[in-house]
Amino acid sequence: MSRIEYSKKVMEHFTNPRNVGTVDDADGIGTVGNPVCGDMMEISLKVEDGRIEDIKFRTFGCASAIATTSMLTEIIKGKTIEEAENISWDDVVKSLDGLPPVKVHCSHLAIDGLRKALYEYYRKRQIYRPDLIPKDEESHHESSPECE
Amino acid sequence: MSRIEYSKKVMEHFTNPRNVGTVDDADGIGTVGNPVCGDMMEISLKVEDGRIEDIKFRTFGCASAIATTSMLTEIIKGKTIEEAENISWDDVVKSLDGLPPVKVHCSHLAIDGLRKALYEYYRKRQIYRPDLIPKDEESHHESSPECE
Amino acid sequence: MGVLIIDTIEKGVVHLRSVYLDSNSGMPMWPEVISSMLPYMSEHYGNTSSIHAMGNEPKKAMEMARSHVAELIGADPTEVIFTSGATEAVNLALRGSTETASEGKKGIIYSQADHRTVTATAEDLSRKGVRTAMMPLDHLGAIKLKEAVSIMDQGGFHLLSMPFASQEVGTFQPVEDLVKEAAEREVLVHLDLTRSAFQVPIDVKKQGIDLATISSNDLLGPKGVGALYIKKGVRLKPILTGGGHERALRSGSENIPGIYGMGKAASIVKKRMGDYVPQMERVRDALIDGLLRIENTHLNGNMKMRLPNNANVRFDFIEGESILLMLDLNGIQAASGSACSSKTLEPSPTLMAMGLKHEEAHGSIQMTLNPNTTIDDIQYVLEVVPGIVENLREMSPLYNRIGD
Amino acid sequence: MGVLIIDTIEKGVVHLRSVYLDSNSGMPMWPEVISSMLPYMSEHYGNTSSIHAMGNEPKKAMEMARSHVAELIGADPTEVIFTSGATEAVNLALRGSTETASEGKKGIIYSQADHRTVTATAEDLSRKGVRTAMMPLDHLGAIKLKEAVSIMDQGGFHLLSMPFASQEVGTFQPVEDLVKEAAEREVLVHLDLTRSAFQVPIDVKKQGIDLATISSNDLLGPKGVGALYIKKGVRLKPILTGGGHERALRSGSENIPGIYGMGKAASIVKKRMGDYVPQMERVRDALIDGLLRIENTHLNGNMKMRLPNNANVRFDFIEGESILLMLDLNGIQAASGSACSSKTLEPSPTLMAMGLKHEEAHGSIQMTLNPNTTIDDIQYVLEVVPGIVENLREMSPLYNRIGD
Ligand SMILES: Cc1ncc(COP(=O)(O)O)c(C=O)c1O
Ligand SMILES: Cc1ncc(COP(=O)(O)O)c(C=O)c1O
Repeated sequence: MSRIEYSKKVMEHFTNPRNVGTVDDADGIGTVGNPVCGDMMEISLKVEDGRIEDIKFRTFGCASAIATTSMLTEIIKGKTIEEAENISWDDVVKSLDGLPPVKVHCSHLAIDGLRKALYEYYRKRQIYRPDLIPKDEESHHESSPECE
Repeated sequence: MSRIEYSKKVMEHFTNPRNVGTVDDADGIGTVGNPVCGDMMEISLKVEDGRIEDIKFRTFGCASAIATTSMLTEIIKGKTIEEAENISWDDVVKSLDGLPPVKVHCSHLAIDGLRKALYEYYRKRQIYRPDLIPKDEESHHESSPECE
Repeated sequence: MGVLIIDTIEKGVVHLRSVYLDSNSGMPMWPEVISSMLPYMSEHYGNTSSIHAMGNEPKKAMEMARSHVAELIGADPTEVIFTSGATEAVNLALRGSTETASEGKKGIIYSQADHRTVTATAEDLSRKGVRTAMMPLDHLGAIKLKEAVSIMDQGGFHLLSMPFASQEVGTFQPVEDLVKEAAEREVLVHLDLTRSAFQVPIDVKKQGIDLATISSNDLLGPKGVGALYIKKGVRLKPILTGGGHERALRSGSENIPGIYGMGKAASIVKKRMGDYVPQMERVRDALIDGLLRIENTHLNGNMKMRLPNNANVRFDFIEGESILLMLDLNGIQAASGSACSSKTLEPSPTLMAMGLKHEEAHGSIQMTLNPNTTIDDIQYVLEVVPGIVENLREMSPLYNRIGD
Repeated sequence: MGVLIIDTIEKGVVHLRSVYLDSNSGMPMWPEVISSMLPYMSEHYGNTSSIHAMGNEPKKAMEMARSHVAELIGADPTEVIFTSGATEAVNLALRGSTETASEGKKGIIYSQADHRTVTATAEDLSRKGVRTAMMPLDHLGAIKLKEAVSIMDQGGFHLLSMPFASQEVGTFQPVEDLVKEAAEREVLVHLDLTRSAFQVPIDVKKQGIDLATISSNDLLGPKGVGALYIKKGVRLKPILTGGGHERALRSGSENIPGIYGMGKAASIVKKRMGDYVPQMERVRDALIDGLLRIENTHLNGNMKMRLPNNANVRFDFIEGESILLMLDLNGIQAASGSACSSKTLEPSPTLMAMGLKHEEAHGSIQMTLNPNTTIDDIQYVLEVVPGIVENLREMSPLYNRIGD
């Protein structure tokens, strides 16, 4: 694949990822995926006045997993929580100028990570938002060839 | 096959065959093989004082069929009838410095032709020599893939 | 002639002239094809499956080759897979389609116009219980349409295999009619384009072909490569399993230099066919005309409807191998029957199926040209052949008998 | 490193340096081999079956190649037949022997040390009702002898297939012991010499091997060619039928340039192996030593009993594809798992069979050398890798968690 199958954008984010790390005193941290499946992502964020003031990621995975989370943090940073909730995997893929079909699952995973972080943010505020929990959450933890 | 598989002797007799034709007033003519099988030989000879004074051949067939009959006539010419009767296919093959295995049947056929010619020579003299008739005579005339 | 032969024997392979008329058993390569392959033999030795930089050039080369081959035959690139040659393509078509055919419909229809690759594979499948049937040939070497249809009407066959033209006698087959009849009966058609692809344009899509075999060497490309056209929707099981190359239809690390060379050859053929074929046909016609001027000489196959590079003649009263050898001693390379059968003593199955007598088949010579064959070559052949025929006839007991 | 990568992206494939460490998926050819093939691509385009002069050179070339390949592995030339590559040879060995095995004894024993070619073919045969069984591997990648023997003792198997060494982790297999046990139980042994033939001497006769696969490209010869050693007396059915080439075991006009090139490569390997292997091994040892100096890095496979060109290491906390891509951006070509599995997201079956955890398998990198790899190449790699690993680890949620 390399240069042929990944867009320039993906390569750029892979080689110069933005917002690497974990936000100090995070308001929410979402961890999804599993090293067993070859992909694991952690999204941490800090909210101020209903806006995502800071967001960082850590990813174990392939180039597109890294690029997707990097791009996601860039998109989300500064957005309101409502806006963030409405970002879809498709938005991320488009911002990256596309992903190879076998890698599209990375964008699903990244969105799941974001939503889990938001879920936790709400939970800390005693708001229960089960709709933010990924439906196929469990499957990410299976050590099976069905790792999505 | 060509130059690699045929000996120089075979090639020499093929390109410069000796004793081509039919002896005039032949004392015996033997015809064996069949165009159906891809090999047909005619040996004609003239006997004087118990010696084969003249012998000629005509052959329809591959290079080794032609070379074998040519070599046979050279071997036989001047021999006594008894000597001629004792010449075997092996003698002819040896004189040719060998034949490829798939072509050895040509030497059998040539000997058969000689013996049929001798048979006719004897028959004309009222001597019945069934032992000179090739055992598998009939098979040469089958239009079958078993053409020896 | 005598002097020439003695010369040849004494000096070895020194000929006054060398004329190659056995293109059916091996083609010279386009020089540009050889040079185009070299980078893939030296720098670009990577594997198309690799995800790193060394995989890029091979991958591009392979897809370019696939486009060229597809374009030559009017296919979509996704419908072309590469094999190690025509034999493997034929085996994949016949065996692979048999495996996917439903029970009760596993059966192959073929003919003696087919190359040994097809007939031997059909025979092998027959031994394994697959139904097979042979379509008869007419005396010019074409499949008899009516008889072919009535075989199809018996039912129980999934595939009909035929060459575009008999490689041996050159006769074109009634492809259009047979494809139509087969399609109506839901019988797949495998078309063997070996020996025709470099000299007769084809459009597999328009013609409704399901499977087609192409040989690289036949396009004046490298040996050891071929391709199978598989119409979208036609399902095959692979015969070579492993790493899952070629959409799992043909595993094995790809022969990139060979494949690239085949693609390059296909593009050259496509571009130049219009020039060299009429030229080659004129040269071939001169050959046939000249040979038929020798008495008791006949053309095998159809005078008009034949491959432009093919001449197959028979000389009464004399035998093929000795003619071939005499030709060879004079620097002319030809063939008797198919290249493979020249090792055996059997008469050619194609000629026999056309109704020739054994001795007629035994006296037949196949001369096949290529774009490099010149009219000078043919003039030399026509100088040499009459003497050879005469000499051999003088030796032949059949000739004299007739002559008497 | 950052600067270097930006450079690479902007300028395309321009690297400060290029180091090829993926010899398992494609070998550079010996330059002499390329030039030796050219006459068979230009002048000598004849067919070995032809009875005329143009058949002579190809015939000689082919038999010379056969002798060279035979000599390399200690076989008799009559025991070697040429194929289109290792995949075809493996398929012929497995499928061809299954067909001739007596009913009730059609069964194949293999392992995850085998290449996908073997495992996929065994799986395909299994779907067709042939008995199959897998021998387990120990944690270093070697077949477990006792378990293998008890599988054989169940009976009903005609063939045991194993690589001389795992191509992926390089671990030598207990060939001698397994051959002895198999022979006692009348089980044939197929040895896959792909990836070992150019670097480890073998004598198939002395070792009592029944069938052995050799790849031409693996000998630094041309792609698209391979060979199968078939011990005298071992009977196989062909998978490619047709003109009856290679004693009817492998039909198809022979790829003479390729075959000649393979022979030439075999003769070069035979002659020079003693020189380049110790050298290659020293370079490889420097690579392993250097990489293991990075913390939380481990060698997969056996430290001593491994192919001289193989280094397979795993870096905790990070994932293979991103390592490969970073290496590639720095001009270093390596592989994760086998070449074929780099297209999928599955962890390597060999590593899993050795008992590695998924995440360990995902973080493993295979680096395979060839005789051209220099110590300078390795020094460059060792300059680059620590930075890549560190960067990726900094991004990894696993690393931090452990580091905390
Ligand atoms: C051990 C082994 N056997 C067989 C093969 C198949 O070889 P090829 O793809 O060249 O046919 C490979 C390929 O990598 C291999 O490593
Ligand atoms: C019509 C036809 N099909 C198939 C083949 C087999 O081709 P190959 O031997 O190159 O595999 C030949 C070979 O002469 C042929 O003439």
